[in-house]
Amino acid sequence: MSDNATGSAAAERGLAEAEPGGVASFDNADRGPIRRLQEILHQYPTSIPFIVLLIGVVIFSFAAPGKFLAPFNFSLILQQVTIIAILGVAQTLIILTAGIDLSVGVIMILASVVMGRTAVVYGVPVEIAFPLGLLAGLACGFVNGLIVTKLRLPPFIVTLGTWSIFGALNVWYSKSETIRQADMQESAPFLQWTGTIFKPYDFFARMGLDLGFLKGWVLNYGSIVMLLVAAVIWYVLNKTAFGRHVYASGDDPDAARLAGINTDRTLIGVYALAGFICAIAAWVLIGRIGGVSPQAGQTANLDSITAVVIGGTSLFGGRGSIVGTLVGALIVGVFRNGLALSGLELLWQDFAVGVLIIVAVTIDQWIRKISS
Amino acid sequence: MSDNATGSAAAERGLAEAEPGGVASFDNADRGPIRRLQEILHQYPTSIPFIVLLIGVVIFSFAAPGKFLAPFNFSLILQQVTIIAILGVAQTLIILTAGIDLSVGVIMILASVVMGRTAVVYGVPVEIAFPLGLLAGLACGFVNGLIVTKLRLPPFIVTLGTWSIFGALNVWYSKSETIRQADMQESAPFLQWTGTIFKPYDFFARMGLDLGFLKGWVLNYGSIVMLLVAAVIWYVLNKTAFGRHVYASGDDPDAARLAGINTDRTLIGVYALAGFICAIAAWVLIGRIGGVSPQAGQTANLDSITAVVIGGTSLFGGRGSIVGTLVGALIVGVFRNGLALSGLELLWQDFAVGVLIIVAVTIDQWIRKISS
Amino acid sequence: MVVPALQARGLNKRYGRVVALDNADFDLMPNEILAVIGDNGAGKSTLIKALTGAVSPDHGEIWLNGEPVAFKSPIEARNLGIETVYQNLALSPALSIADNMFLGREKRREDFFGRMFRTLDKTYMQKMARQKLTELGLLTIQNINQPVETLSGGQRQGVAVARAAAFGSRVVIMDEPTAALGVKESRKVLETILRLKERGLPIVLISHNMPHVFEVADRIHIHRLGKRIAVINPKRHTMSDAVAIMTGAMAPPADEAA
Amino acid sequence: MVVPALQARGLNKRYGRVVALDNADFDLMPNEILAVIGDNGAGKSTLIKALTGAVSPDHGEIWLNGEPVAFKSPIEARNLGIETVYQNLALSPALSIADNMFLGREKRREDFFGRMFRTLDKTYMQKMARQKLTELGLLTIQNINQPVETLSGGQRQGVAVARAAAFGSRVVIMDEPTAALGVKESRKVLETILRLKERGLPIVLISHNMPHVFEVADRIHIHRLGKRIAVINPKRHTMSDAVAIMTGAMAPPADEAA
Amino acid sequence: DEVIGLITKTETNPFFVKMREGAQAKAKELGVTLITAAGKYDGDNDGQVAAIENLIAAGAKGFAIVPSDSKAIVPTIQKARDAGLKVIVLDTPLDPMNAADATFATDNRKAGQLIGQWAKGTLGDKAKDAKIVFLDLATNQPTVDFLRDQGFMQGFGIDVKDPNKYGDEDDPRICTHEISQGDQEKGRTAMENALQKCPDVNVVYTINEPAAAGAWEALKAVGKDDGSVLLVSIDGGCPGVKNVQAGTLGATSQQYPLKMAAMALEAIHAGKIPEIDPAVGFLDTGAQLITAKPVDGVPSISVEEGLKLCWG
Ligand SMILES: Nc1ncnc2c1ncn2[C@@H]1O[C@H](COP(=O)(O)OP(=O)(O)OP(=O)(O)O)[C@@H](O)[C@H]1O
Ligand SMILES: Nc1ncnc2c1ncn2[C@@H]1O[C@H](COP(=O)(O)OP(=O)(O)OP(=O)(O)O)[C@@H](O)[C@H]1O
Ligand SMILES: [Mg+2]
Ligand SMILES: [Mg+2]
Repeated sequence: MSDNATGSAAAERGLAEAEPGGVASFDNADRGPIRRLQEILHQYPTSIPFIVLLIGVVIFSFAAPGKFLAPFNFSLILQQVTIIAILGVAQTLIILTAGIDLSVGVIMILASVVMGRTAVVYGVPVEIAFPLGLLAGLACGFVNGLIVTKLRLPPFIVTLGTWSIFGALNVWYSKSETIRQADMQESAPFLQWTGTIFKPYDFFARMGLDLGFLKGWVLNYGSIVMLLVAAVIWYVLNKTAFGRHVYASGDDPDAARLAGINTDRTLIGVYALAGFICAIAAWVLIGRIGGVSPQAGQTANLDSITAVVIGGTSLFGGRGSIVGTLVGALIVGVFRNGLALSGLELLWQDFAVGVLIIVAVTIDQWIRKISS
Repeated sequence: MSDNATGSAAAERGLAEAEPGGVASFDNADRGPIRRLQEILHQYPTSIPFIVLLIGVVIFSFAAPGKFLAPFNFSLILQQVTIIAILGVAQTLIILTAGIDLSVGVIMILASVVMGRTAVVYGVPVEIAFPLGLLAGLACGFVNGLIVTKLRLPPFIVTLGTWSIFGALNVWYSKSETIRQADMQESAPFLQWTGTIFKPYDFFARMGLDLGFLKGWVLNYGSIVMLLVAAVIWYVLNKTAFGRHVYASGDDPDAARLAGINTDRTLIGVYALAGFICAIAAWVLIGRIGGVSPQAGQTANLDSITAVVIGGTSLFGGRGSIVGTLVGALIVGVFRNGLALSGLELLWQDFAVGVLIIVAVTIDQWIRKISS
Repeated sequence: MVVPALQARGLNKRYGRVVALDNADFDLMPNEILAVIGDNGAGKSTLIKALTGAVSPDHGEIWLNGEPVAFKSPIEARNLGIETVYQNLALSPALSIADNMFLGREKRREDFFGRMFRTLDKTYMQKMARQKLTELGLLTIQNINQPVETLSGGQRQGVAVARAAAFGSRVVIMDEPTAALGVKESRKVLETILRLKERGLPIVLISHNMPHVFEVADRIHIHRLGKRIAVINPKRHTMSDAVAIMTGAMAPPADEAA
Repeated sequence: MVVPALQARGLNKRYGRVVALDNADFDLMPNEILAVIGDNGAGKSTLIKALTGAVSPDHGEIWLNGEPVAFKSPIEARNLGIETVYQNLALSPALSIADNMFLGREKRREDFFGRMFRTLDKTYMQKMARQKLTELGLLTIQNINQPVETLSGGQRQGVAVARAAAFGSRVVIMDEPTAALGVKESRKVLETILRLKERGLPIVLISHNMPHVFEVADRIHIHRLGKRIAVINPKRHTMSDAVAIMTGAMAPPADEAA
Repeated sequence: DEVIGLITKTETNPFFVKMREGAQAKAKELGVTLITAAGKYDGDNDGQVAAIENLIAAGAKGFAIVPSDSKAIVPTIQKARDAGLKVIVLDTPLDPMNAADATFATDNRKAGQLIGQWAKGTLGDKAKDAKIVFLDLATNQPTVDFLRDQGFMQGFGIDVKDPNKYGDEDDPRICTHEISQGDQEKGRTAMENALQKCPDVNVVYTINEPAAAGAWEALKAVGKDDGSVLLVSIDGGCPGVKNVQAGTLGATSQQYPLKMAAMALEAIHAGKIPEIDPAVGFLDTGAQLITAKPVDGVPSISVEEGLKLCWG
């Protein structure tokens, strides 16, 4: 998964080599390992955030020895970032179009309430309640997109407004009532499926493969859903015309319009798709807590934007990648978890999170610079 | 106060009239009132948000008859928006440079804690404690600016990080302890000065002027501080070289750099100035709540950004105005107050705020369109 | 009488009190190369933007092959086969050359993936993009996946011209296509324009380069202060005449609409 | 021997694997007009960006009047009197023409307000801006407070050229200053260049317009594939020679550095 | 190296800061490592879920938690207990309560009732045509929010209809509910708006003492600081108690976060969960009314006592 808009460009540059009688070309045999690493990084800039992540992991394996560096703990981190990562994928789509969506969190909650309440409280079969929840998310996103394009308003204002609106609808529909795990298990266990845990080691062992390095890992289906969502959106962004239009619409909307792209249609598509992804996040959220908590998700907006920005996507649109967002979410997850395990006082944990975020992005930028 | 970057441009266009033998010029006598209004709006685009504000006022004078449309209630609204408006001024500076400052709220709190705690708890004379608080704000802003420019990181990430950091420092220094109004009145009444109320009618009456329309208005010195801050920053932005550099740095940073502007110095200046303004907001906050509450202002970031964006400043930098931000803050204040007085259920108040924000900006855009 | 390929009458466009188009007329005959010349700020770009839906004129009428049209966006014009090189090029800086060339008309793979999952045929698009650029003599571009923002000024212009030349099916409009191009590359563009004409297309060429204009144009539309003040035949007038009319130093010839 | 006004040796600049500058040399003599010509993508713009600190070369040395310099930003070059018209113009779209002209060297009022509150002297700046533009024949611009983004392509270029011409005190560099300009306006720019030379300044002119180049240049620097391959004297060579050398069709003359 | 956790609702609320300080002191005394965590806002269930998971990973012996969503957190607590951790719930009981090993709580509803009864008693006959303003926490009514609010109503003798939700009452004495977010500045704004609607207000219920302090500023600004309005609140932090002393606050219900946390830590450390009276279901760490003007039939303590017990 490399980032096409900025990444693949580096793939095979070569004025030097291709021009007959052109300027000196590089001798491949002559390059040292650092130079080689540099070229690899330059060629695959998406790998850079992984390096930052790695550095984070190494630091915490010293800061919280024993506890942090365990498959079980890594599994936890993965489970903890799943929701923000999925919302981050939705947010990435929006931010690529130079927009911002302050309503992702509340769309997720609203969708989870629709799924859960319709199924558990109103007794509608889950086969209907679940698609209804997905539809709710899609509809919310669609409304956002419609207002952004048809009224030509800044996405910040639009989603700030719909944040209030969807939030009110959420309070109204949910009556602020939590749906308990036990009740849900009874009427709609399917909604909890994403929380089901499985052990990859056992899974492969059953297939006759003894993959020792998988021992201790405990995943849930939510993580798989997250990977699937990310893969699909990665595909859409990089391999379809719609994806190209998303990048172009965010890069320079006027140019895109002049070049013949229906930017309005693209934007509506993006917002609706983002809403739908939020509804999938709702499903994962239900799985994670077993029930529905209508008060959750209030910081999800900022968290998802954070994951996107740490993942290297520009808030000005047109540049960025899904993989970056996943890694961005993981980086924050690793920091939070590592600090929690370190036993630092809560106050200084906050302090450290702030410092680490800045340091992480600094290292990222620095590697980018020396590799170009 | 017109917005120079986009506003003054319309001042005296006239290819038509000035070119000798040029294309037909307009007959001034021939223009209808609508056409005239259009031209005025086009010439002074800053007046457009005022119209939106007016529309809001008219709506609520029907929605909450009697209570809303009273000088005293308007005075309340003014007092209620003061803090957000001042933070909005700081935020405007930052957003004009295509940045964003998530730390304005926490800088304000930190500065208020420094002022209050140093004076009341540690017994430092207010003549020192107050400048110390201002300095704290300035320093926080300076740190933001330094990281943004020297490490070349996105402002979103930087201020997200420093938000955590300053927040931790706040908890640490304040020990989460409130300073009571009574205690402050005893040791540092100066810090409460901004909360002092005065009646403009009485004020002018003492000077021998009987300004009847001022009857019923109750202002506090905080509002005056707000107006002063806004006027100074308006002046800086529109009448000094620094102001031009702020617009240029946000408009197209590369072009600004090539044109010979030291964008780094400009940015550091902007962040430091914004920090300082946050500290002034801290002073007004102390006046408003009488003491220091280290948990106040948690939604101040989003509120200040909202005021800026509703005021017509672009999140992409380079376009916008201080006056817009003041009006933006007022618009939100009018909505919140008007809805509260309307007696609508809380839940539907939230809903209505969302709708109104979108409608307000839609009307703004629409007037802009027909007036151009 | 021949129906003009693209025709406009009384186009007006005001920006505040600047009048960019002042009752401008326009006629493009089938299969002709029409040059549009005029001073800086005369309103040439605004004229073609109004013709292609990139700007909506305050009033005025437009006909495409005799049919009245009112484009609300450039997409509509493009869907009818009008291809334009705008003066600001309309390229997406972060996208690659190939992506830009096929923006808005990407080609899907013809296999199962293309039909089922709408997978793009990147290989094809890259090949075509390279070929089109080579035809324009832009040999220094080697990597078709390079983002457009890393190209030199002339290379960028080459991409925009190649795009219009490749896809124009009814009318091709070029706003100063050779401004940033080198000598050799400019020649190739002129050749391309002549080749498009051979294919039967009418072409509008806006240019400040009089030798180029006189070399390829069948007729020359002279724009001044927001309106067409003359249409001259390059064979019957010299370059100095054209410049003199354009700058107002010489009265426009009475009527010469052929 | 005369000390060159601006000199560079062995400038290198790589972008990934694209070599934009390949050991390029450069010499600008005092009070000469040096034209730089070369194909699209030859590296001309990169060369002058490297000379003015807009891009930092990977290696290479630069001397200004014999003194070694290493500009870390365009500001440093500008502070030493090197004024440049970049190919992308470097204008702030939302700022007015007057603001753009004086960007980074705004004039304060001379009265009390100016000294105390650093108030800008807008009247003065507007007057000067208007005057400079009029000198370039850009009469169609009437409102000096119009944002630059509302100007036509040529008008914008005029603003950038006027700025450089007004403030250059040691070296003036212009990267394709007439590309978007009309016939009349181009003439004015050439006249401006000659006037700057009369004032004793050396000028670098990058252009694809051979007639312009041969009209004003004292020497012609031919750039090809990232390096200087020849310096010719326009009086001793024809335009076709220059184009032939530039495109590689003719071998560069042995040595002719005058 | 024994690890014990403490998870609070939010990080910066003084109530929880003091709770953490109390726990920290106790941990030092017991020689155990305390890991503290908090949600990001009141109602942040997910943050607390992650905190519990991290404690499991850290191999904690057990933890005390102030749950943000008393129903939704239950499965995660079950997971922790399955992993062998001892879980003591503080302040707000779980639903069902027995999902934890033990519950040390102040009954928030009870705390509300106390100030409600006090207000009613103080007003005497005037109580039946009182005008009451409620400054609540948030539109979505987190648990403490409705517990305290409805408790006050019950104490005051108002028919609460649904006891788990405010806003559905039809008692004419209720003038308005406003949102203060427990914030001093927003408390003032909320009170200002409320005053516009209810100029003749004479009772103000506030969710916590910062909101009360803000409300008092608004009252003062219109000259209603003359004792014509009864201002009541909950928490019992030192600034709040001092405000009772100064007469700006009529009464407050004091709770004991330090005590709760310290007891919980001790119990987990010792591995001895105290026996709890099954009739009550939780160990009440108590809520006491603090007022300078006691009312017959409403148990209260003096301001001096309150100041000794207050928490920061
Ligand atoms: N968006 C706009 N707002 C205000 N004025 C505008 C706008 N667009 C164009 N103009 C004005 O309209 C006039 C015509 O501009 P146009 O771009 O059509 O000129 P042009 O003939 O293409 O010039 P050039 O040869 O320099 O490209 C100019 O004076 C310009 O300032
Ligand atoms: N930022 C960049 N990243 C990658 N490649 C670049 C970058 N800037 C320039 N190049 C490449 O360097 C080469 C030289 O570009 P340059 O702009 O100097 O050419 P030029 O001679 O000015 O051309 P023109 O006449 O078209 O303006 C081009 O092949 C271009 O693609
Ligand atoms: Mg033009
Ligand atoms: Mg160039």
